[in-house]
Amino acid sequence: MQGHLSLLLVIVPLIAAPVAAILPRGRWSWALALMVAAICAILAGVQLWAVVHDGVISYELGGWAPPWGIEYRIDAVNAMVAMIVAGIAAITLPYALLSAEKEIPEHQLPLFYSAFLLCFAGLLGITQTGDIFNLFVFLEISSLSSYALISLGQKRQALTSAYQYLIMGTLGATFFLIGVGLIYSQTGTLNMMDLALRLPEVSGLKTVHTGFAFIMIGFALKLALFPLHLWLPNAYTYAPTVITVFLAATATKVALYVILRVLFSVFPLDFVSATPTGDLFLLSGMAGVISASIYAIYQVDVKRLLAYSSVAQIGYMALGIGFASSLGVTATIIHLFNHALMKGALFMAVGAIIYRIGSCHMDNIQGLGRQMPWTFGAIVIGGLSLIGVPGTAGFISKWYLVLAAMEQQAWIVVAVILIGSLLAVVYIGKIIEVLYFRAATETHLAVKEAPMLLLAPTWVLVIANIYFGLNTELTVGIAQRAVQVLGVTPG
Amino acid sequence: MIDVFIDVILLAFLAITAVSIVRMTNLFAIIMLFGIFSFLSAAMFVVMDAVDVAFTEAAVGAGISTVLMLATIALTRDHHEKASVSHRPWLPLTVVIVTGAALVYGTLDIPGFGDPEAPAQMHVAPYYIERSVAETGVPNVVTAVLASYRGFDTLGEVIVVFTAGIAVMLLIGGRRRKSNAGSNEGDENDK
Amino acid sequence: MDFIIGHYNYWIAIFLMMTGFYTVISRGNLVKKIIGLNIFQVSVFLLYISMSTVKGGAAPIITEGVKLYSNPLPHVLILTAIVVGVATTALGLALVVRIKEAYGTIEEDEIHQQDHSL
Amino acid sequence: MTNNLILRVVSKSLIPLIIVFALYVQFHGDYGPGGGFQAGVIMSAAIILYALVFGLDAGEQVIPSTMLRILASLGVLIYAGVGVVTLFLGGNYLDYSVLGGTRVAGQHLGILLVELGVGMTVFSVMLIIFFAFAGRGRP
Repeated sequence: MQGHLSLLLVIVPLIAAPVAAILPRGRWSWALALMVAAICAILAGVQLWAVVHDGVISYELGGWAPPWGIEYRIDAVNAMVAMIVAGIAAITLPYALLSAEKEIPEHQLPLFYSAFLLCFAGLLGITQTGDIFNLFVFLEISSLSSYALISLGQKRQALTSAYQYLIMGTLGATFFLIGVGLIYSQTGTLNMMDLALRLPEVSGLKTVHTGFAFIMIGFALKLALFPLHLWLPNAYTYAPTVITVFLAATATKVALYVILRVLFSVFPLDFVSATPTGDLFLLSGMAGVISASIYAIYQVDVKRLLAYSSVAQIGYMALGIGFASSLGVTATIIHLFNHALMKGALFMAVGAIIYRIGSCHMDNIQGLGRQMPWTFGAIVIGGLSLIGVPGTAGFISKWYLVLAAMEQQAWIVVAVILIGSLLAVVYIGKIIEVLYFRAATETHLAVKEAPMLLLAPTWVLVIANIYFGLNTELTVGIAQRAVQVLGVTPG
Repeated sequence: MIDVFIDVILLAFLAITAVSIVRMTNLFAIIMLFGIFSFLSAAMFVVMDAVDVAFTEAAVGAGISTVLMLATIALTRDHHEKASVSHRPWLPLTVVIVTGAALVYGTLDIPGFGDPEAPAQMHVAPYYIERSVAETGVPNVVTAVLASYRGFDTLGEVIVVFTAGIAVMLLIGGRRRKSNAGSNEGDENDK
Repeated sequence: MDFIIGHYNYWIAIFLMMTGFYTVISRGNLVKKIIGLNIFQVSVFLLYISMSTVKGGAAPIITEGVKLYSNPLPHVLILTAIVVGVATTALGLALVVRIKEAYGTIEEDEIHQQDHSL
Repeated sequence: MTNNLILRVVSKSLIPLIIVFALYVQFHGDYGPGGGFQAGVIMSAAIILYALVFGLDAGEQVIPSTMLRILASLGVLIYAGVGVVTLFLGGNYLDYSVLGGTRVAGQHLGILLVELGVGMTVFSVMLIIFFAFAGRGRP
């Protein structure tokens, strides 16, 4: 029975997408999408509960036993990621109604929600599957739909950003495909559990090494890991607001999940530790945290600023992977969850400003904080969480990350984390300064607070930021559980 | 022996076509060459006993993709690639050489071409060949695997096609040019 | 010599992949980049199908009296990948058409110039 | 192009042949190369040929664009729906064995149906894409 639930999590949005495309009105498609997201959030919650209590769920698609058929295999790691994706979708969609109606022409809305559902289904399909080629197929579903969604942004740069992302994303996916092919040529299987069984015998072969490298590079591109992040700032800046919120909170998380899964569950531990993978992640993480944070400081468009900050945050997650210790990966998984909360809240709040004045350029938003106190409050709390102030979710991730670094006596990394946080103080401070301490232009004195339908979802995430900053039992518990099933440490 | 001969010749043609595509600047000619490239690879697939793949590649690569490319240059009216100023060849060349070297390194341990004892041929695949007729009643093993054993992948594939349809409709479909262009590019002028 | 014959297919496939890859990352014309991407992908298909070939094997359609077949699994994977490829191409080209309408050019340099002079 | 008599006559006689070939590929995929995907592409080629020779408007009259959109969705729904039916019949998702009296009969029926879904979606999406590209150039 639980298997069927895990399946429905992917199938429900997949079936709803073509229906949404042929509905005559945008609002009908929206209602359908909202309903689907709510159902999926419930299903994902039940699935997470079931996995934590009863252990791994395995489901044979088509009734064929793996490795001959495709298997859905859910443990604490992907159950948690699926929960993030479905939860964020369910929170984003109420927000989407007004925001999308403002930014997308009415006649395109049914297709827009159809593409949204496809992207959603694709991301869920990636997390649920236990078959590495099936993962590729769902990766492409989510990628293609996100290229289309990004291109719908209002400025013409949205088109070029979508094109750039399409090229980079397809190169990444093709690299992944090459890697899978090389691994297949030495193991004869595509099922991840089966690969984990068969790879130790062949792990000395050059083919396997190359295949591993290609899979990693492919997903590093999708993850926007420094220095392969070039597509991300443009895509996040010019996409319609709702899409930025959704992708920032989910797409990179799913890519990170795949990296964790391949690194720790599929390939044998001694194989990975014999390669320089850990060091590369550390280097890329450190460089990403510092340079992207500095870039963020110099941005004049708030959306773009937050996009660079996302690159920096991905750097923190890379650091945790780089340690390859239980504590490090725990920190990565906690941050994966918390970052979805904070970036979701921040992009939503910025979206509320865009909803009111049509821009989030620093010159245009001066003094708006006083006109829009609730939106401003959301930015402040989200920003504090991003910096990592105690009492917010961001603090928990940074705390575990610092612990992991100290355990390895990697003092440079500790310093990088602290510098990164200081830089975050600067760029968040810059937004707050412009929003609150500068005088509003006369045209902006009439700007009203954002509508309830935008504020409510934003504040759900803001409160989640505080809740998970105070009550760490849930996140840390699940993360530790996830690290166990990933098999980060031997035994 | 004749197999090897055809194989070598076809691959050589493929290489020549690919290099010409890189070097040429006339987009129309490039697209035609791409059609040829696609047909040659379809022929390669036939030589390597992948008839279904060859059929699809000929219909899709040489057919649909080429037609779409031609339609695009007809719409954009740009038939010539301009010489690039900002693109220096050295960085891309280095990236490509490193990537290619890594791949060649990876093939050093791969079993030789056509080796029936290769690991890829040993584990999952024989099951399909031995059991597909008994279990699905379909003699074309590719169809059996595609539609049944890995039927969920194929569902995903149909969704990918559907997604492309949605995406193209969103970008250039539905209304005529006037209403479409107005809603999107209009905002740019406000700035 | 056997080693070279046994790996000739792979190496040419890799060479083709790299010409495609090079076209994507070195050229500024948006249509040509898409063509490069297509060459890259088709060559990956060649790599997969080369892996599936069995010397003396027949196409995997079960027939009386035939014992040896080539491996059907990579064929299935590549069928899916071809479809994914054409979907990506269609989307990419649609984007190119829109970019031309918005910028009046499909050369990367000229697009950059226009965006920066704003 | 629309005034060329030879072209009109040749294509008029070719189009039915292409459609028959598409149907052959669709339903013979169990035994020879081919299947829903290839059939869909070939079938759409017949309509594309018609539109090229007799004009885009004539082509769009054969199958209006709303119809194409519905067909594309329907194809996906048929495929995914077969899976849902197998769920209700007590099997796993897309386990066609439960569809028929015997395991093989069920598999046969299931494969036939999903290939139909594939063909339908591929056919209509290819046309959607073609009409979108071709229609964009119209004044």
